[in-house]
Order: sequence, then C-alpha cells, then structure tokens
Amino acid sequence: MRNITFTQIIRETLEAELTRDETIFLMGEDIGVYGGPFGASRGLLEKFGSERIRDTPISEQAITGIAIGAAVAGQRPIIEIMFMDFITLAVDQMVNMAAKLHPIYGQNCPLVLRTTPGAGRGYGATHSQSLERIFCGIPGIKIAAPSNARDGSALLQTAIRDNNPVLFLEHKLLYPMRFEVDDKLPEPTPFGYAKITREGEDLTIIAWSYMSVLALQAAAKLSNDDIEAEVIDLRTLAPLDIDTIIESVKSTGRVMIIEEGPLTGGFAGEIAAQITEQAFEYLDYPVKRLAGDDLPIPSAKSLELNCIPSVATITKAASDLALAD
Amino acid sequence: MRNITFTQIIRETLEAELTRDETIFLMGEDIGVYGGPFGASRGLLEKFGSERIRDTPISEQAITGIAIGAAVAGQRPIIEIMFMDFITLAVDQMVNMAAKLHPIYGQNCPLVLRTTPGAGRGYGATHSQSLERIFCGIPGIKIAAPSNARDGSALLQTAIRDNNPVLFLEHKLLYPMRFEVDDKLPEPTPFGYAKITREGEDLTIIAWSYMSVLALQAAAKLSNDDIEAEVIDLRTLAPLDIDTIIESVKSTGRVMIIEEGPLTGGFAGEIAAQITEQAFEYLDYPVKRLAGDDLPIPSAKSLELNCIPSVATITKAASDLALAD
Amino acid sequence: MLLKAAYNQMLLIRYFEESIERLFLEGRVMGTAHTCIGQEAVSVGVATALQPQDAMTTTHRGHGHFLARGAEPAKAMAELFGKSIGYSKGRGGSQMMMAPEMGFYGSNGITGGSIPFATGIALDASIRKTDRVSACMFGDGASNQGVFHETLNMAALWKLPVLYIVENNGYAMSTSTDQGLANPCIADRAKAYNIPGVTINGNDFEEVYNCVQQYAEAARQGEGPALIECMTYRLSGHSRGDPRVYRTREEEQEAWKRDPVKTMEKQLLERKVLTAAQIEEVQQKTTAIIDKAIITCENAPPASAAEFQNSLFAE
Amino acid sequence: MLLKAAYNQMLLIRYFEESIERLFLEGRVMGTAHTCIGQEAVSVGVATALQPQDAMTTTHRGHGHFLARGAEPAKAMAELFGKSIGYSKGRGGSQMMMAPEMGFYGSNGITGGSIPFATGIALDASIRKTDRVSACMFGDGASNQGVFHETLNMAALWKLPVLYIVENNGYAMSTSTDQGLANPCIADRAKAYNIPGVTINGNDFEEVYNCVQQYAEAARQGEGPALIECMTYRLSGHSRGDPRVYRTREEEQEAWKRDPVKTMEKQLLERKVLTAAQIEEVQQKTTAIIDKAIITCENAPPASAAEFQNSLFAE
Ligand SMILES: Cc1ncc(C[n+]2csc(CCOP(=O)(O)OP(=O)(O)O)c2C)c(N)n1
Ligand SMILES: Cc1ncc(C[n+]2csc(CCOP(=O)(O)OP(=O)(O)O)c2C)c(N)n1
Ligand SMILES: [Mg+2]
Ligand SMILES: [Mg+2]
Repeated sequence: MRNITFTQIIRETLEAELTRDETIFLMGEDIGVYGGPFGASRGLLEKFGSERIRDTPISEQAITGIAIGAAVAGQRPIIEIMFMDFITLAVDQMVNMAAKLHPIYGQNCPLVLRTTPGAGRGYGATHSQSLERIFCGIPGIKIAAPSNARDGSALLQTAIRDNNPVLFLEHKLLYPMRFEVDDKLPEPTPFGYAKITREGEDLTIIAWSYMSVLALQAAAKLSNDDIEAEVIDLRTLAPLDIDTIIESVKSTGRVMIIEEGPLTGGFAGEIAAQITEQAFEYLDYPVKRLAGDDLPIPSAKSLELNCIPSVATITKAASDLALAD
Repeated sequence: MRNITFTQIIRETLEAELTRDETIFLMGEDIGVYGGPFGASRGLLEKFGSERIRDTPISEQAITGIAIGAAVAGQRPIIEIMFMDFITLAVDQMVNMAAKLHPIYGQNCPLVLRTTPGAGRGYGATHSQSLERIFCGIPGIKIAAPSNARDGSALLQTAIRDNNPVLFLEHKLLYPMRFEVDDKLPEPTPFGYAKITREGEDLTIIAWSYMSVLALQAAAKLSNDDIEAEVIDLRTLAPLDIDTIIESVKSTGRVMIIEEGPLTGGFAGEIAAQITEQAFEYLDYPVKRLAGDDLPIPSAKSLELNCIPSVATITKAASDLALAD
Repeated sequence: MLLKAAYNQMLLIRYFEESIERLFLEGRVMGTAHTCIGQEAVSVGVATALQPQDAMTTTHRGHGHFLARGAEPAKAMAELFGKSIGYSKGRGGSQMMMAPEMGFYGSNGITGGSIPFATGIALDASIRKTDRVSACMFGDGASNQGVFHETLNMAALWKLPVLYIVENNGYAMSTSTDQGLANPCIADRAKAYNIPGVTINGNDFEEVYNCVQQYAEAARQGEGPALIECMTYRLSGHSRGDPRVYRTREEEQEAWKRDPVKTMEKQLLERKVLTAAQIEEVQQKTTAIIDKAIITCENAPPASAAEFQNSLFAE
Repeated sequence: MLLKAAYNQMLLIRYFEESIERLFLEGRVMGTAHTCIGQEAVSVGVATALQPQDAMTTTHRGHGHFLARGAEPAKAMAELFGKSIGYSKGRGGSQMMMAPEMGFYGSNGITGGSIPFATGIALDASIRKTDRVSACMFGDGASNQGVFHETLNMAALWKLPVLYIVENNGYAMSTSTDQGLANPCIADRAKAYNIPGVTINGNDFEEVYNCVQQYAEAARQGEGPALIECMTYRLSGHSRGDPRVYRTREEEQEAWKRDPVKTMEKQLLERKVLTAAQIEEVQQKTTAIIDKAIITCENAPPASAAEFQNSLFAE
C-alpha cells in the first residue's frame, strides 16, 4: 500500500497505458513540458516524446475533431480540455460527430476526453462549472466521474480501452487529495457499476465525482448522530447503475442525490425520475436533490462555497430527511 | 379571425417588432433573400434592408458572439441558427458569455436565438435533434417553446422585449401547420405561464413545442374512450410554471410528461423530479415520462417516427396510466 | 484511358444526381439531398489522383465524391430510400455515409465538420508513417467556419498529409462568395498557415487531377498540407425545391456553357478518344446502371429497426 | 505630456501587477490572476490612442488594459479580494470585470471570447453610426481559436470599426508561438480577410500609440478593421506559481533588457521630460496609490450573498 495523490495515480495510469498500447496518445493544451494545469501529465513528454504527448494550439474544437478522426482511423487518442467550461467549444464535435459514429456510420470511436469540472478554487464563473449535464442527455457518449484514486485509475483504464467516446471527469479538488492505494495499479473497472462506499439503513445518499467525497464525510458525521447513511458513488453516469440504486432505495426508503452543478436541469433530476419510476412504492419520502444554486459560480471565496453543496448542507439535509416522519 | 401558418405568424411578428423598435435586427445564415430554410423571414429583407436583415457567413460561433456584444452595447439582436443541431457551435458563447453577463458582469443581454428543433422530415441525425436540454441546465438562459401560432407570436414578442438571452424554439413541423388566429397579432405573453390546453380529471399530460400538438390529438382520442386528460402546454421551459403543473397533478394524481428528445438526461426528468418533490402524496402513480429513444434520429422514414413519441404511443401510454389501478 | 474512365465517372455522377432530383420530384425518396451537378470534374479529378490507401472526406454535397471514390450507386442511393442495403443501413441518409474500406471517410451534415475529421485521419497516417494522404473536400461556405482555421493551423504545424480541397461553387446556399468572404480568394487563406494555396479551374478534370496529384505526392513526401481552391459552379439548386431566387437564370445559362460534362465530351471528340457513337454508348450504359440502382433500392428491405435499436455503442 | 502621462500609467500597471503577485504569495488574495508585467506599453499605447467614446475588451490578462482605460485600482483589485466594491461586486474575479461607463467592455476568461464580443460592440457602433471604435485586445494563443477567423471575416465583410490588437508575448501559457502557430507572424493572417495587418514593437509606447491612432482614425472613417500585432514579452509567469519550465532564465534576462518601463524611463531622461528625481517622485506616488488600494480592499465589505442570489436575470 502507499499514499499518493489523485494527480499521481492519473499520471501513472496514463504512463502505464501509453506503455501498453502504442496507438494511445495524449493531445491537449500545455500538457507537455507544463504537464497540464494540475500536473496530471507531468513527466510524460520526457518519456514518450512530443509525438505521443502532443501540445496543441488553443483550438478546442479542432483538438476534439482531429482526435475523433484519428480514433476512427485506428488510434486511441486521449484529449485533455483544460477546464470543463471549455468543452462548450467541443460540443458540436462530440454531439454531431463522436456520438453519431457508431449508431449512424457504424464506426468505432475510441476517444477519451479528460477534463476538470468543479468549483472551490476561486477561479470564477468560466473556470468552475460542472457541465456533465450537457452530455448526460446525448446518447452515444459515456461518462465516468471517479471520486478517488483507485477508481480514477481503474475507470481511466476502462475509458481508454472502450471503443466509444468517453467523457472522463477529474474534479480539480481531487487532484491534490491523497489516497491509500495498492502498490500496483488496479485492474480496469467495468463501466456501469456504482460502488456502495458506506452501508447504512436510514437513507441512501447518491453522488459522483468530488461530491462523493463530501457525501462520505457527511455520512461519518451523521453516524455520530446515529443516522446510518448508505452512500452510493456512481462512478459512471452513462451507463448509470440504476439497479444498485434501486436496491438500496428499496431497503432505506429515503434517498438524496447530491450534485455540484445547479439544481435545475442537472443529472440529479434524471436519477430522481428513474428512482421514482422504479421504486415508487418503496419511497417513504420523495427523492430529495441537493445541488448547486441556479447561479453561475462566483469567484469570491465567501460566496463560492455557499453556492454548492458542502459537508454541512449535506449533513443537514440528510439528517432532515432521515428524521422526518 | 383568419387561418394562417406558423411560419406566417412568425414572419408577421418579426415584421411588427422590427417596425416597432429600430434597435432590433435579424442576423443569420440565408435569412435574407432566401428567407431562412423554412421561409420564416421571407420578405423582410425587401422591407428592412440588409443592415437589419443581415445575412452572415456560416459562422455560428461568431454570429452568436457578435450578437451578444451588440446586445450589451444596446441593440436587440435576433439571431437564427438554421437547425437546432448547430447550436452546439454556439454553446460556448451562450454558456460562458450570454448566461454570465447579468449575474457576473451586471449587464443586460437582450438577445433572442431562434432555432428549429425536431425530427419528422427525414433530415437525419444532425438535422433533427431536440437539444433544449443543453440549455435547460444553464442558469441565465430563458427558453420558450411554443406549440401554436398565437403563442408563437405572443412569446416571440416577449422574448424580443426581454433583457436576457432567450432561446426560442420553432419546431420544424409547426411551420407549415395552420392555425385560427385573430386578425391582429396577440399581446405579448409573460414567460413562466403554462397553458392548460384541455381540461380533464383522469390524468395530466405535460408537453411543449410540437409534442403539445400530439398531446392534444392523443387527448381527443382518449376522450373517445372516456379518458379525460388534462393537457398542459408549458410554453416556456425556463422559467418553468411548476405551480400550474402541481395544481393539475394534485387534482388528477396521475401525470405523464412527453419529450421529443431522448429519454435519458432530458428536461422531462427535471419536471418529474420537481413534481415528485412537490406533490408526492398526491401521486397515485409515479410520474411517467414518454420520450424519444436513447438513440440518434435516423433518416429512414420507417425508423424515424418510431424513435420519438407519436399520437399512438402517447395515447397508449396515457391510457395505460389512466386505467392502471 | 484516363480521360475515358474519367468521363465514365463524371457521367455516372451526373446521371445519379439527375435521378435523385427526379426521385424527389416524384416523391419516391424523402428527406434531403444536395446534388453536385456542374461539379463532377472536381470529384473525378480528385478521386483519380488519389491512391487506394488514401482517405477522402466530404460534406452534405458528397454523392459525386463518393461515387468517384468507388461507391456502388445502389448502396449510396439506398440511403435516400431508407433501405437496409445503404452504406449506413438506411439510417444516415445522403449526408451521413461512410465506407472506410474504400477510403471514403464520410459525408457530413455539419458544414465544416469534415475538416478536422479528415485531419485526424492524416494524423493517424503521420503517426503510423503510412503513405496515406487524406483529401478533405468542402465548400466555400465551410471555409468560414472557425474549425477551418483551427485545423489548418494544426495540420500545417504538424505537416500532416492532408489536402484541403475547397469547391468554390460561388454560393453557400443563397450566399454568394462576395457576401460570405471578405476576401473571395480562398486560396489566399493558405498564407496564414504557411502552406501552399492555389486556385484552379475545377471544371477541368485534367487540371484538377494534375494539381491534386502534385500536392498529394508532396504530402506523401512529408511536405505537409496544401489548400486547393477549385473554381466551379453548382448548376443545380442548393437542395430540392430551391427556387434559386439569389441568382439569375442568365447567370446560370452562362454557367451551363462551362458544364464540365459537356466540356469533357467535346475534349473526347476533339482528341479522338471517343466517337460520338461511343459517347452515346457510355450514356446508355450509364443510364442502365442508374435505372438498375433504382430498382435495386426499391426492392431492398427497409432499414432494420431491431438492428438500429442495438447500435448505439460499439463493443 | 503624453509621455509623462503614459509613464504614470505604465508604472501604475507595473506596481499593480507586482502587488498582485505579492498578495498571492502572501495568501492575502485567492483564485487566479494573470499579470502583464512587461506588456505595459501595449496597454497604455492603445488606451492613449482611444477616445472616450471608444470601447475596449480584453482577456484573462486584462489588468493593464483596464487600468490604462481608467479603472480605479482599488475597484479592480477588489475583485481579487472578493469584495463588494469590485467592478463585478466581487463575483467576477480578475477575469470577469466590466465597466461600460468607461468604455471598458470586459476581461474574459475564455481565450478568444472577447473577439466576437468586441466586434458586436463595433456592429452596434456601425448600426448607430456613432464614431466609436472598438479595440479588441487578445493574445497570440487566442489567435488560434476558430472564432478569431469567423469574426475577422465578418468584421471585414461589414467594414466594422474594430481593431484587433494582438499582444504577441511569445507564449500562450507554456506554448511558444513557434509551437502554436504554423506561421508565427500573426499579422499575416490579415490577408485572408483583405484587411491591413501590421507588426509593431509592443514595448515602445509611442509606436503602439501612433499605430493604433492611425488605424482607429481609419476605422472611424469607415475603412473597417485592422489587425495590429504588438511584439512584446510576458516577463511574469503565466499565472501565479508558474515555474516557467518552458523557457530559460537567460531568455528572460534578455527580455528584461527590453523592459518597457525601464525603456520609457530612459527615454524620459534622455528627452529631458523628467529628471531622475521626478521619476522617483512618480514611483513614490504610485506606490502610495497601490498601498492605498490594498488597504481600501482589505477594509471593504465582502461580496454580498443576498444581492448575488437575486442577480441571475435582468429586469
Ligand atoms: C454548422 C452548419 N451550419 C449551417 C448548415 C446549413 N447548410 C447546409 S449546406 C450550407 C451551405 C454550404 O455552403 P458550401 O460550404 O459553399 O457548400 P455547397 O453547398 O456550396 O456545396 C448550409 C449553410 C449546416 N449544415 N451546418
Ligand atoms: C477556451 C479556453 N481555452 C484554454 C484556456 C486556458 N488558458 C488561459 S490563458 C491561456 C493562454 C493564452 O495565451 P495568449 O492568448 O497568448 O495570452 P497570454 O496568456 O499570453 O496573455 C490558456 C491556454 C482558456 N482560458 N480558455
Ligand atoms: Mg458553395
Ligand atoms: Mg501570449
């Protein structure tokens, strides 16, 4: 076992995959000598050279489109869009090309788009958004959103080996976090399997990406008050492991979904709808959503963290739900 | 009263608004002499000249960005993105600029983005999508989705006079449809007010845009079987008139939401979640969603209409819900 | 022989496109299509200059390119009929067909969409060090998309083996190049990326063929991309039902005088490659091919719903 | 007088930026900022050439432009402190400030985002027929965004009064212009749109001032846009904590020899505009201004949560 950062395991995973399969290459802005804005690809340029660790101009649309073409031609590109806010520039390529390649054109498109969602660093409204919602409603794109180092590595390996376009979220607050992991990298984890990261019978809390970290912390606090929350870390949003969710909800009867992005129009609504459809008669209370405010993310520290769920607000909302009668 | 097409009333409304306020101008691809792909701006060039009916190169991103700048400077631009599939190219400008102007920069951005969603014409996977879902989760953008000529005009006027960015949907199957309307144009309708287009006590059917047309047709059929559906035409998705929905649901206890776009990650999920949150104890059955398949829209006529809700599937699903015990 | 084969192909494209227009008029096919009548010399010139391992991408107006690259007329046409034998099994329609096995990397409904895609194929070729060249076909209107700029810069930086072949047919839908381009010479845009840019007569098969061959060879030698502007004219409407209010009938008549198919026939006769009787024979054979394709399409089974339902993801 | 005022402003920018870097190091401000140390002559040259009715937009690296346009240092700095007195009431941060009342149309966190925005302001000017010119500041990296291409084409087509002023500081984050641009001369891109393109010394206030004034006048006369490439160097890191591994310390030392502030001071002395003592006086005054701004910020109330909660839509 060893104690390493999320950044470190992502870097090691990229290195291992690049070594394993020479059709894999990285492409993005400032990923070479700079190592990416959070250092996730630091050192890879020296090892694999500039053909496989390809610094690009600031051209998100072309980066994505070129990667898609290369993927169809037989490469396995991993592109990095520096902040998730900038995938807005890649939406056309992802929606109108990547997502259509298999169902319409009959082609494989083994592409991974790595990007960093999330607030918490005071970067302001165009560097802090959680925009997975844009792709959650587009059939043909898979979405992975790990919350810890082991899953980060295991899901990234799966993403890279998948023959479809995968959006891979590396929340910016995860990068510096440290985790206990095995000395060797984990095996790939299949997509579509949520993980119950804590068992409990009083209510179910569902989250993904960094919100899973907060959910676990909240669950620990709740436990001090004798409320035992079952925490489900989704790991992938598409495919969604609705079965694990439903099973848990059937046993707890109370469920809360945490989403960092704004409440309205997010993916929590989709999950809530599915739960209600499939486990209506098991629900003691309506599915609760705790999400970001319907506002952009402000830069001021004093405002920023108040706009999104925190351990405190999760704990409070979960406790209210668990204790309601 | 007179009987005119949706196209015709949109054209007349644009003409009236252009006449009323000279800071309004139209900008888009082939909107001038060509009159737009569906003829909605035909004749306006002759009347208002090329400064106010501005044909552009094929540059969706710049069209949107330039319009945003002009809006902040005091104009009231109306831009047309020919097919809704192409707003994917305008997502960055809408999300990172238009939606941030008021809450962050403190500026008004009176911009209307008109576009045509929807399948049914065999145009294929990149000319048939219903992508309002992309903007439903972005705070700061209003969305209007009329289903008939009167609302088309009334909501378009409101959109134009609003000081915020508005996404305005003109479903391509609506254009050739004829409607009975007053000789003079309606007054603007405030956003955020759904319309009960048919009263009934057996179940509530919620829809918007062209699906509202089908919902009414289905309701007429249901009535033949003595099932009285209350049909709610949302008219605007943002703001959403949840109050009218909740009131109806409280009286019917059964509710179905129709969405043309794919089931997963659509706006129906959001509505379902809100209904469940606010009217849980009134629901006899879980909120039902009837939506498009989780697939792109295929071009073959034989496949296309089977991938999205139809009068037949709406009638069947509604009947099942109403008769369930 | 080159000319004769080229003529065969040009005529096949012309008749194919004319038949599509007829089929629409008769209501026998649905959806949309954009015919390339008047632009056949570009399609055939480019395709003839390519080698089997090369790649080609196109746009919404791609029948000509695809046929020149070797598409079976019935399988292409079947997309408009929504039939299962189509290149996209009837799901794609005219704007979404692909056949990598013949080096055809797709028509594309998004104006400009093929530009980065073709470049990605060239990136693959450059990484694998194959001698494949990627020929990216697009229109004057597409050259105004931002992705054109982003992509040409990257391809030039990385010296990728890709040819950007713009068919300047004078119009993007209703928008003339004068209205759409601040500098109507698209080849001039090459300077921004330090790559060669040339403007040629796109109605002359041999001129297109020679030019593309030269730059394809250069690209194969590692000299990077080039921008080739082929001046031509869309004799047909933009898509079905286009009343062409944006241009005069006189202008069209002038353009018909430069009809590349007629020009080619004149050359064949002048150079004594074919006699008038032989030309007529080609015409009859081509008509038969098209007629047969239509019948094949009409008799083919419709697109399979069950198969489509399971198609979203690759294994 | 021009030079003296320019020097005051350049020094204000320099000290402002240095104070920001200090404040970050000391942990007194949070979030992110991008300082423009070494690029002050561009900011001041452009702003001095503009008239009060003119508009200016900038990027993530916009403090210099904003101060040169007349921003109050405390209100700009307050964005980094997250204080309510900031131009965006503390919500925006360094990358999202706007003050239309002083013709400043915003910093912008999206690389290239300001390009169409500035052009929209010019479109408004053209429609209203005011004599406003819009000055669009951006970096070499931003010139690779597709929207640059789309926008310049449209502005050129419509002859809008907008100046595209690119600060070529040699790097986009870690990416040198050689790595980012197939043709490192950005001014060459103007030819694609038939507009003037010039490359000038961005470290020389007077050269920037004269050039911008000339093209601003032309734009006011209806001659349309121009692309002005100002060669300069970012002496600071890209943003805080940048270890600058992508360039050598020697390269930086060479660049420091061309420091525009020092160059300006030399000129002032040589031309006897100011004495050494007077320069020192300016320095002291400027230090005092910055110190006062910091104190103002620290004492100001934090951004208001209640007000922000109600801010999503305009009336
Ligand atoms: C992104 C996008 N914008 C707009 C359209 C609509 N559209 C289809 S073809 C076309 C004109 C294209 O012009 P050009 O590139 O010159 O090709 P041509 O039709 O002349 O072959 C337009 C505007 C589209 N399909 N995609
Ligand atoms: C769309 C987008 N892509 C990437 C970034 C990240 N980023 C911020 S500044 C920058 C470099 C910009 O370079 P340049 O335009 O030369 O300006 P400079 O920093 O040199 O002033 C990058 C890549 C961004 N903010 N927006
Ligand atoms: Mg054209
Ligand atoms: Mg730079």
